Order: sequence, then structure tokens, then C-alpha cells
Amino acid sequence: MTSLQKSKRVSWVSIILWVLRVTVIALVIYGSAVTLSSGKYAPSSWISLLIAGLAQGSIYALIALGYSLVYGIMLMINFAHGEVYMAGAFVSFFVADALEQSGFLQAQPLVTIFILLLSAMATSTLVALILERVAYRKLQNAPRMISLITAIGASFFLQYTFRGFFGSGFKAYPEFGAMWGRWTFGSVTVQVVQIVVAMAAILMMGGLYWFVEKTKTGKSMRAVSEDKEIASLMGIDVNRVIVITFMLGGMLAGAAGVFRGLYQPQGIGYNMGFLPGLKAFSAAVLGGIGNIPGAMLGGVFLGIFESIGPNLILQGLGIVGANQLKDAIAIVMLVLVLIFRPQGILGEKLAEEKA
Amino acid sequence: MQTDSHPILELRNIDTYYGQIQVLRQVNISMPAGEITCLLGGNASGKSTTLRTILGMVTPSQGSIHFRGERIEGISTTELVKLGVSMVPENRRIFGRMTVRENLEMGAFLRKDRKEIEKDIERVLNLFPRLRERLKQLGGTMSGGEQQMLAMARALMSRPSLLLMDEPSMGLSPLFVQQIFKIIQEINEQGTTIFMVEQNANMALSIADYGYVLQTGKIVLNDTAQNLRDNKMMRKAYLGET
Amino acid sequence: MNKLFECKNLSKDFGGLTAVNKFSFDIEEGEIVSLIGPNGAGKTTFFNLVTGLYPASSGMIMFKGEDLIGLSPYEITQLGIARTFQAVRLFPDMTILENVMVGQHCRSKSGVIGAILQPKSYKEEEERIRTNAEKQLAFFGSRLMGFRLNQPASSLSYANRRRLEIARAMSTEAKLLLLDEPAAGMNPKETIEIAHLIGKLRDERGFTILVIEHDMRVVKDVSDRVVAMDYGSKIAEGTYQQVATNEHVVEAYLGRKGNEEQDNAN
Amino acid sequence: MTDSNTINTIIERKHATKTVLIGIYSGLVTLFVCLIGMVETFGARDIIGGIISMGHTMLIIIAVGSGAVAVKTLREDMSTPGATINKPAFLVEIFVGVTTGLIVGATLSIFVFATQLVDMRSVLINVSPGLLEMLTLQQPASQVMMTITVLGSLLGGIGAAIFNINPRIRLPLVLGLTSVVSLGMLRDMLKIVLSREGWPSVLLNFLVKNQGLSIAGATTIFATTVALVIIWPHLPKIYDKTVRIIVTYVPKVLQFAVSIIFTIALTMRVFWFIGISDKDLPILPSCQAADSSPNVDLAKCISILSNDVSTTSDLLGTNLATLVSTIITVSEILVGSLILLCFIFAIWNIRQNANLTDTKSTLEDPNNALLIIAKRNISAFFSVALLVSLPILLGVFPSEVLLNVGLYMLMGFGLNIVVGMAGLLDLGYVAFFAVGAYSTAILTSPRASIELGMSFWAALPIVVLVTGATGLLVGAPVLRMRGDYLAIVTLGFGEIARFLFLSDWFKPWLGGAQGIILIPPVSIGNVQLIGPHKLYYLIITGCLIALFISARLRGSRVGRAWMAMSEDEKVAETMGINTVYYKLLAFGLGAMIASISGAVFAAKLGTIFPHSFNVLVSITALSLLIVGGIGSLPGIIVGALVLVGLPELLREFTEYRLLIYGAILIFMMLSRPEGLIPRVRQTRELDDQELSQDAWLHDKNEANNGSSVTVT
Repeated sequence: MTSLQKSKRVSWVSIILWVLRVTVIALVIYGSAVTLSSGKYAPSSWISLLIAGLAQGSIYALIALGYSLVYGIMLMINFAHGEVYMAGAFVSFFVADALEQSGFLQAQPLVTIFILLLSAMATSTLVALILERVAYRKLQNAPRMISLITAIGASFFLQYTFRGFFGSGFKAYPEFGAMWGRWTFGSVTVQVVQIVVAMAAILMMGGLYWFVEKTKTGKSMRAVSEDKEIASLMGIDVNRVIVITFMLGGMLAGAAGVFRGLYQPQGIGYNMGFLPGLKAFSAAVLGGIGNIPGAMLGGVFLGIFESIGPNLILQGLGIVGANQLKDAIAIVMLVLVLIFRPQGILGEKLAEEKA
Repeated sequence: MQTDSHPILELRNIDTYYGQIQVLRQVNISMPAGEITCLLGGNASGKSTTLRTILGMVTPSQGSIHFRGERIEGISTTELVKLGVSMVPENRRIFGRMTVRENLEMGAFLRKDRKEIEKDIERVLNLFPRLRERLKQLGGTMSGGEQQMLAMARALMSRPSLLLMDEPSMGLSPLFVQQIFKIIQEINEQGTTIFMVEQNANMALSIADYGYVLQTGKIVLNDTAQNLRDNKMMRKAYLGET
Repeated sequence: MNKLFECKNLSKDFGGLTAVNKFSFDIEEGEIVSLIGPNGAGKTTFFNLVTGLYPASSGMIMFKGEDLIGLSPYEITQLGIARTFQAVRLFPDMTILENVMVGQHCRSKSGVIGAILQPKSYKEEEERIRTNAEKQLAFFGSRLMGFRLNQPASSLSYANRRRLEIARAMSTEAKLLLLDEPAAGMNPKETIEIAHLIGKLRDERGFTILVIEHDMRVVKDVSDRVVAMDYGSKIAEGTYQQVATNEHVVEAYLGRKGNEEQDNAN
Repeated sequence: MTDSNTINTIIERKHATKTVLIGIYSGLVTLFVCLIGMVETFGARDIIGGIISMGHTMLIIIAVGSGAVAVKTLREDMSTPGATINKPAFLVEIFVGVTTGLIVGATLSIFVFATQLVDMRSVLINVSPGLLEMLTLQQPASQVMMTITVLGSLLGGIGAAIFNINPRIRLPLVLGLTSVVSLGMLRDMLKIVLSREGWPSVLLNFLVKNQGLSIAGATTIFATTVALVIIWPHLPKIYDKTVRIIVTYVPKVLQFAVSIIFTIALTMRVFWFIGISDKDLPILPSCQAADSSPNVDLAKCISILSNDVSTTSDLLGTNLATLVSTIITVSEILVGSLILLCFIFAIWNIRQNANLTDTKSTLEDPNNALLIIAKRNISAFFSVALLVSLPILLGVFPSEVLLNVGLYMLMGFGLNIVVGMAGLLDLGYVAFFAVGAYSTAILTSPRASIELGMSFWAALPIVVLVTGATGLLVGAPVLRMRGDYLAIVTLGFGEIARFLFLSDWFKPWLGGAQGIILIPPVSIGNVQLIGPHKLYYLIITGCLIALFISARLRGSRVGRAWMAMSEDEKVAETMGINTVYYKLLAFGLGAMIASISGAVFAAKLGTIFPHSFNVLVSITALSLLIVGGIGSLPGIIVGALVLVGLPELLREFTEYRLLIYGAILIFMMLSRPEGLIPRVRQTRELDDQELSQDAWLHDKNEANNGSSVTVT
């Protein structure tokens, strides 16, 4: 009886949402079906796309973790995190360039990568810490809107600072010969760099997971993210935890910057952080913002979807130049996730409650 | 009853404002060591603000707070915990995404003596046997009463000399309320001073030594628990008698 | 039968926790009913269900013969139910007058075009809204009038905020007012005044009133009928005397039992 | 006597670190502006010709500022209640100032020294010889370190000393210097305007020299400002008296006649101005000499006024022409001389309106009422006169600037409905601007896919409706989102719009990266509005309409509903407001206003590319809203003038535009969100108050709602 009446009174907003849901699913299924039945791509090329997506996705995941960590603790979207990543990539480029010119890179590629990682992580961490200290510290209890606008300001400030310091031209990372080799497994060929990047990223994320779950500092981070006030009642220095969070986010973003340089050497420039930032944020929301495994999963999923999606779905729908719309996919996904499952894949109800 | 004991914590002439609105007016409260002191009052009477002022989450604009004779107003909450003050917040507010064990460990966050911590976990588990069977369960999945127990156990993990409790009976079934109050008495008997903010006046006064009644930010009554229970005005206003 | 409001077997679950449990209850036109019960008994959740802020898990709510289940809060207000909030929720940056004028929203209808072109009908409507709002505020004497009309609501004292919130609810021209702890945070004098005011609301303005209150003096003074709640269920209903002496109520709400036990132990 | 000793110890103990820190921060800022290239870029522009450049001024300001800030902090720290001494001694203050200045100078000199050792240019592109030349003041590097440091300390000391000057002297002094610096920066503008016909050339030669102002010019500007500042407080009285005299002694008929004549003259002048073709007007102001005199083109003007020129009306036309030409000459002088007054009146107009709520009682006094109404009319009249005559007075290039300001101002009004009134932070506002521009292009351009070739005016209603619909389309899915998510999602929508415009998918319709070309200009009658000085009138009309709509909406039932919704959505809903409807309404209206801006933009350029519609447009619109103060309508006007107008006038700025926007956003949010977004902030504060006041009530609510729901 009551259920009947309820269904009678569904608002037209929910009707639109249902229509939207059905349309999206139908389009995805129809598009994939058309593409798959056309037999345009062999299964092996799907696997190659998958692995490329995995590599790209693990870079997104590393950045997404920064959003997620900060959001978990401060409930703010650190919009400038994309620029933290850019800073690492940019500065490590100069290091790489110097090492290449001195011949060190060619002689000791592994040591070089290690140095690059160090320099990028140091830079990104520094930028993240400055951001926290200068821009966000005062805003800990400010309305979300205010912190978001500040973060947007910081994002543009950082972009144009780097542009001012280092110029507006795009730079290219030096090539690491060994990285660009290929491995063949049966009919599937993958680039070495894809595997290396994915592995390294997954290793780092594992490290982070261990840190947060097992160490005392990690536990204090979790406590602060659940309830700042109670955490301080336990004797936890909340400010210190926030600083550590920004540090961790910065380190991961810096590493992501180096991986980006290895994987995709072209296009290192002042505005390289904006789009990946937006995508990584989408990934974090997709996985459930504030949730560490969620951010990893979301990033990887987004990378793979971005790599396969255009070919699989959009081409099937007969859209010309489907790969141009690659960048839009992340955003569409973000919108869909926020409409239909705001807590994300792994997210808890909590995300909503805190709203 | 120890009447000769020194106050462990004392509020002297505290005024607290939120923006333009004065919430506390000339509040004087003293918590003698080893006793149970309770603060009674209705909704929005300023009880929570009193606690927040003690904990340094708001700074009073006037007056002083003394812990064992030293002035502590404006001190950070972390420092206060180091001094030996612990708090059981209202509504439990345990860490829902952590296991019971992790919650207890968080309570001992500032301590470094691993062995002693293990011993204390044993001790509080003896106090709250129900928690023992749930050590690996996530805090958020437990019932309200169990969460209240966990919150108390967690607060005890820092070995506090003063335990602040904010509405320990709120939203609990009568059975649980009685259990909780019994345990509060037990904790007190083991030597912890207790300051309790309650709305359930009868229950609170039944175990307290001394009580204060707060109304729109002012202490309107203060006396021994026994006298308060017999006070006519008190019975009328807060115990609902006609 | 002249039932203005009726709910049957109303329940609300929050992921396993039942906040309101098969609650049935009705109000007749012109009554003042008090809802009492310990904190966490589900009283405010009940208000949220009635005003449509939460969807009910099951059960039904009828008002003036219409089913409220599934309606949006604004539709319910339009039908004639208005409320205040436990923690006063005004529009703090709007002036006092504007706050009350917002209450008239559902009783007026000019839109964008009207606002831009300001035809006569628009001006008349605005005038009507304004006088109406001032009338509501005048109900509280001079407290919210005069220069205060154009002050932001955030400048008011706590007690005045409560009053303003009631004025705002009144201005929706509702039939049924839900007041959530109108006397919380007020001193004894103000409390007596509020109790008096609640009576006046019914007698002079013809509102039917459902009030959540902890202060037993208020409950005693104003209620025609008292309903006690605990664990989301109704545990007693009747006149103040009946309810106040009801054993369940005494046990759940006043905690006498624990007290007596303790006395015995001593 | 012992006082100064105690002060000294206080300084040492408590404030020394702070002073040093301020010094170091200022030093870092100095380094920052050097490395980012600002100093060098601005070095090319002189404030006073051949004496001091803008780059140097910048460094000086930082050094002086560091001293001032240090002293201010010190004073604030010492004036805490309970302190016995709440003002440091003069010498202590000077010492503090000198210290910070010294640190700034030292930082800079170390930098100069470092550049001598290593070549940084391969990485830091702005560490150029030009910069070093500026920093070394043409001295050998060995001496210069000393010089810079000493200079720094000196300036820091001056900064500190400023606080000890009597404020009655300090204010005119500081404002005088400020106006010299600003006019120096705007030297190009000054040159363009003053070299136009109608302005005496002596003035130009007197004020401007080479790259900057002349010494005499600077002195004059300084003196004028000082005089103005001193007179300023008395001006309202003088103004009041003048108006009173006019109202009481000048007959109404005469007043009326004067204003009618003035209006007609102005209108004629404007029509003539719009009517002349682009070729008649030199684009570059430097070759301004041939700016055709009104009389020459009068015939044209008249022919525009009377559409068909028959023989009978020809005679009348010539007569009219003579009359009009006289009027116009008079009006020219009138307009020119009244320009400054207009400006002042316009400002007073705003002030007057701000006070009007309190003047209800004074209005009842008939004498006062007359005066107030007269004042309001005068201000309104002059504001309009100023707006209308601006392009005539300033010429083409400044009109271009004004046009761009207008485009953003219009967007600002639209965005204000969404953000300021309804409280929905929209970061993808550019999408609506783009849809407006693209739909205009498609409907009007003969080259567009559907080849409709409509006129601008026929297309405009369709454009507005289409964009409004887009607004609803974007609004619908995000209805249930929370503020910050909404912001990011709208940002995403903005980007999606750009991807779609760029994509091959839509290329057949939208032209891909090549965009759409051959968009016809707007025409009124048979006059084509080509050139910024003509389109200006179009956009200013748009702005005025948007301003009017915004002002009307704000005080209305709809505005109240929006405001209530932005303050507390849930409560607004329980007060009977259909929040879904009002959110969509805000999105729709905001989109419509942006579409008009987009339409004018398309008509202005004649060609549109997807690259014009990037996120920076949204950020600019948001920034101007925030700088002016969200929700404040005059704020939008000021914001657009400052954030869009200034960078266009100062070409050097354009490179640092977004850097500065970013800094402004951070600075505003950190230092005075309460002044600029009072609504959001105060709500929050109150929420906090209540939260803490009734913390446990609140928590209990939440506990009821869900604390036990925090289950995975």
C-alpha cells in the first residue's frame, strides 16, 4: 500500500535520473557490442590497451591518493594538488636534463631514476608543505567553499609561478633507452616502461597502505580523519598529522611526476597538472574519497577505462575521433558517480553523512 | 567521602562567549580529588561549553582554570591529556572504522610503555568484559551501550587522574545506564576523580558526591548530592516533580 | 471525527538502528500536544519524518485527509505544517523581517517576471507579505520590532532567535505548528513566557501545536495531552498527570528506578 | 626611563623572531618577483621618465612595506589587553623597520652575488642581464651589495617611520604617492587620451616625458591629489549647497531645458560616433591627429537620424545640421569638462543609495526630499552621461578595453545570480558563454553548417533560450550535489564543453579547432556596429539591463528564496521553498545572461575558436566576483574594472594576470572573506556558534541519524 503510494509520488528529478541511468547503461552496452562484433581489434590489442591503461591509471592513483588523504583529514578538496604533481615533474626534468648532459644518465640509468624520484618527491613535498602552511592552515575550520576557492587560487598561482620561473615552453624528459624496449608474451606486446611504472606505483601504494594501517603515525592519521576533536582528546597533535598528510601526498605526487616523465616524456610544462589533477580527483571520488584503497582502485580503473573506453564504447556508437574525447571520459564518470553513488566504489556511507 | 582533599581542577569566575553571545557567566566549579562531581542542567544551558572550556577548545574571555594549582586556560587539548585529564565524549564518538583494540590503543596514544599498555588493556577488559569478545570488531558495528563502554575504556587507557564524562547515560537503555553508572563508581573507587555532565539528574546524583546546577550559563545551585536531591526547587525543576 | 493529523505505524530505520518504531498517534484540531521522552528517544526524528526531511521506512502520515508520505518538505509546508528546530536554524545573514518574509513564500506566487517588471499585483503582494510578517513579529511584543527589523538575524540573542524562529513558522500560515524544544536555553522567566505564548498561539491565532519539550513546567502548563516516547515507540499517552505518574515514563525519563535502587543500596 | 629598557627586553624576547621572520618573508617575496620576471618586465616602464621605473618602485614598495608590516605587527602584539605598554617607542619602531629592510636588502644582494658565481639562466629564464642591470644600479658588483643592503635598511626605516607621522599628513602623502605611481603606470593610457582632439596638447607634453611622467607632471599630480584629499571631506557640503542653490534659485524650466539640451547633444554626438565608419577612425591612437571633427560628418549623422533623405527634408536637414553642430561643439566642451565631476557624482550616487535606507524619515521632510531627489537625479544623469560619452572621450583603444570589461561584467552579473544569490559555486560558467557564442555563430554565420544567416537580433532570443536550456541541462544532474563537489563537477562540464567544441565528432557543425568564421557584425537599422567603440554601447546596454534585473530580483520574493536557500537549504525547504526549482532557475538565468555576453563576443570577433573558451574565463569571472564582494552589485563593476580593465591597460600585466588572480583569491579568502563574502562566512560562524552552543544537541541529531550507520 505505502510502497504503491511512494511510487506514485516519485519526483520528476528521480525520473530524469532513472532515464539517465538507463540511457548510460544502454549506450555502454550498445557501443561495446557493436565494437566487439565488428572484430576490429584482436584480443591481444585489448590486452595492450589494458596494460597501457594500468600504467596510466597507476599514475592517476598516486595523485588521487593525495586528494584522498587530504580530503579524509581536512574534508577539503585540495584543488592545487595537480600543481604539486606538476612541480615534481618539472623540477625532476631539470635534474634529468643535467644528468643527461653530464652523461651520468647513460652510465647509471637506475641510479638516475632514483635521484629523479628523490628530487621530485622532495620538490613536491616542499610545495605541498608550503601550500598547507601558507594557504590552508588558517582555513582548517573555514567553510568548504572558502577553502576550495583558496585552493583554486593556489592552483593558478602555482601554475603561473612555475611558468614565470621556468618559462612557458614544454620540455621533454630524456629518454631512457632500456625503458622503451618491449616484452612479448605470446601475441601480446607490452612496453617495459608500462610494467615498470605500474609495478613501482603499486609498490609505493602498498607502502602507503602499510604505513597508514600499521604504524602509529598512520593510526593517528586515521583517528584524525574520523574525528579531529576526539583525536586531540587522545593527545594527538592534529596539526602535525595534517602536515604529515600533506607530506605523504606530496611524495606520492612527486613520484607520479617522475613516472609521467618516464612513461610519457613529452609535454612537461606549467599547466601539465591541471587535467591529471581533475582526473585524479575524479578517480578519488570514484573509489570513495577519503579511502586509500578506493583511491588506488579508482585511479587504476579510470586509467584502464580511459584507455579502453573510447575504442570500445565511443567507436561502437559511431563517434568520430573517439580518442579526442578521452579526457572527457573522466569527467563524465565523475558526474555519473556523484549522481548515482556519491560514496564511490569503496566509500562508506560516512562520506554522505559528513555532508 | 574525602572532604579534606584539594581540588584537582578548579574553574574560577569563567566567562565564555561564542561571538556576541555569552554562554557562561561567572562559573565557579571545583572538583575535589577522588570524588565524583556532577554538573546538571537542561538543553542549551551551557554544560557542553563548560567542558569545552576546560578542554581548551574554547578560551574563556574571563576567569581562570587551575589544574593541581597551575593555571591551564588556553592550553592545548594535547597538553591537557599529558597532564592526566581524559574525557568520555557525549554520544560516545568512538573511532567507528577502527577495531576495538585499535580504539583502546588510541586511548594510550601518548604512552610509550608497550608492556604497561598491554596490562592496562587487560585491566579495562576486566572492567568491561563485553569488550573482550569484540576486540577485533569494528567500533562502528557495536551497539550504543557497547560503544559507551568502549569510549569509557578508551578514556581510561591514558591512566587519567581526572575523567570528564559528558552525558554518559544519553540514549542508553535503563539497564545499560545502571551498568554504566556502576562502573563509573568502580572507576572512582579505584582512585580516579570524576566530573560528570548529566541530564539524568536522579541517576547522576545517586552516585555523585557533589553537584552543580547550571541554568542559562549560570550556576544556580550547588550543594552535596544528598542535599540537592532533597532540595525542593531542584526536585521541581529538574526531577519533574509537581 | 475531526482528526487534523494522524500517523500510523510510522517507522524509521537508519541502517539497523530503529529511531522511530511503529509510532501511531493523532492530533485533533485546536489541541496542544506535548511530546516528551529522553534524549535519543526519536522525537526529533519524528518531526523530521512529518516535515519530509527524512523519508519514512514504513507507515503512514495523514494531514487534513492527505497522505504526506513521499511529499517534499516544501509541499508539506504548503499543506500547512511548519516547524522550528532544536538547534535554532535561522537564515542568519538575512534581516529579521526577511526571515519572516521567507515564511510567506508558499503563500505568495510572484516569479522572476513579476520581480523584474514590478506590476501592481507584485507590489501589492510584497506589501501584503511585509505587513503579514510584521504582524507575526508583533506577536512577540516589541522584542523583534523597530530597528531590529532590518538587523541580521545573527545579531539576536539566543532567546530572541527562538522567538524569531517561531515567528517564521507562524508566517507560513500553517495549521499545525511543530515546536522543537522552544524553551531550551531560556531562563525561568523566559520559559514561563514561552509557555504562556504557546497558549496564546492556540487561543488567539488558532494554531494546533505539537511541542517537544524537556522542561516539565512548560509541559504541564501548556499541554492538553502528553505523549511519551522512548526507543522510538509510544510508551504512554494521556493528560499530564496520567503520563507523569505512568511507571514506564518515570522509569525511562526520570530515572527514578535507578535512584531508588541506589537509595536501597545505601 | 626604565620604560625603554623594558621595551627593549620585550622586543628582544617576544618580537625579535617575528621581526626577523617578516624580514625573511619580505626578502623571499622580493626574490620571487625578481625570479618571476616581474621586476624586469616592469622595469621597462618608467613611473617618472628616466628617473624611476615601475620595477624599482615595486622593490621599494616591498622594502618599505616590510618595515611597515613589522611595525604594525609589533603594535598589534603589544596592544593586547592587559599589557602595560601598548605602543613601542619611536626608536624601537625605527629599529624594527630597519632590521626588516636590512634583511630584504641583504637577500637581494646575496642573490646578486650568487648570479655572479653561477649562471642560473638555463633554468630560471628570468635571471637575465636586464634584471641584473636593474638590480646593480649600474654599479660594479662588488660595491652594489653594500649599496642594496643600505638602501633596503633605509627603506625599511622609512616604512616604520610612516607610522609615526600624524595621520592627517600621512593620508594625503600616501595617497599622493599612490596616484603618482598609478598614473605613471597608466602613462600609455594618459598619452592615448590626452593626444586626442579636444584635449590641449600642452597638457600631454607637460605631464608625460619619454617612458613615464615628467618631474613637473609628477609633482602636479602629487599636489593635486594632496589638495583633493584635503578638500575631500568638505566636498559633500559644497555639493549639497550647490544643489540646494540650483534647486531653489534656478527655475525648473531652465533646469529642464539645460538637461534636455545636454541630452540631445549627447545623443546626437553618440549617433554620429556610432554612425561613422571604421575607416574614419584611426585604430591606433598614436596617429590620432585626423580624428574627424564632428561637423565634417554631420551630414552622415543626420542621414542616419532621418532614414530617407528627401529633397524637402534636405533643406531642413542643413538647418538642423547647423543647429546640431553648434550643440555638439558645446556638448563636447561640456562633456570634456564635466568628466571628473561625473566620476565623483557616480561615486556619490552609490554612497547615497547606501544611506537611503536610513533616510526614509528625512524623505518625509519636503525640503530634504526635494534635495535628495535632485541629487539622485543629478547623479543618475551624470552617471549615464559618463557611461555614454566614455568611448567618445577615450577613443578606440580604450573602448576595446571597456568592451572587454563589459563582456566580463555581464558575465559577472550572470554568475552573481548563480553564486552570489543562489549560493551555487559554478566553476564551469565559461560553458554558457561558449554556448552563447557558438549558437550565435551557427545562427548568423553564412558559413555555418545550417546556413541560416540570421541577423544578430533575430538570433539573440534563440541564443538566450538555447543557452538557458543548457543551463537547466547542466543544473539538473548536479541538483543534489554539495557545494564543493558541485564546483568541481561544473568545472568538469566547462572542460567537456571545450572538448566537444574541439572534437572531430562535432566538427561538421561546430568546426572543430578551426571554429566558425564570418559571423556578421551586429547592425542597428543600417548602421553596423563594427569596432569596440560601437559595440561598447551594446554591451553597456546589456550590463545595465543585467544590473537592473539583478537589483530587482535581489529584493524580491525570488531573491529571498535564493538567499534562504544559500544560507540553509534544508530549512529553506521546510519554509516552503521548492529548492529544486530555484536552483534550476538560478542556473537558467545565469546561463541566459552569459549567453548574451557570448553573443556579443562572437559578433565582436567575427570568428570563434574553441580555445577562447577555457577555464581561465570562468576563473576570471569568479575572481572579479570575489574581489568585488560576492553578492554585491557595485562590487562586480569595480571587480571587472580592476581585474579585467587594468591588465589590459598594462600590457606587462597580462603575463602575470593569472598569477595575480590566484594570489588575490588566496589573499581574499585568508584575510577578509568576511568583508567580501559576508553571507557564507557569517552563516558558518553562526553555525559554529550554534554547533558548539548546542554541540550535543547537534551531535545527538546526527547520532539519531547515523552515527551507528558508519558501518562499512
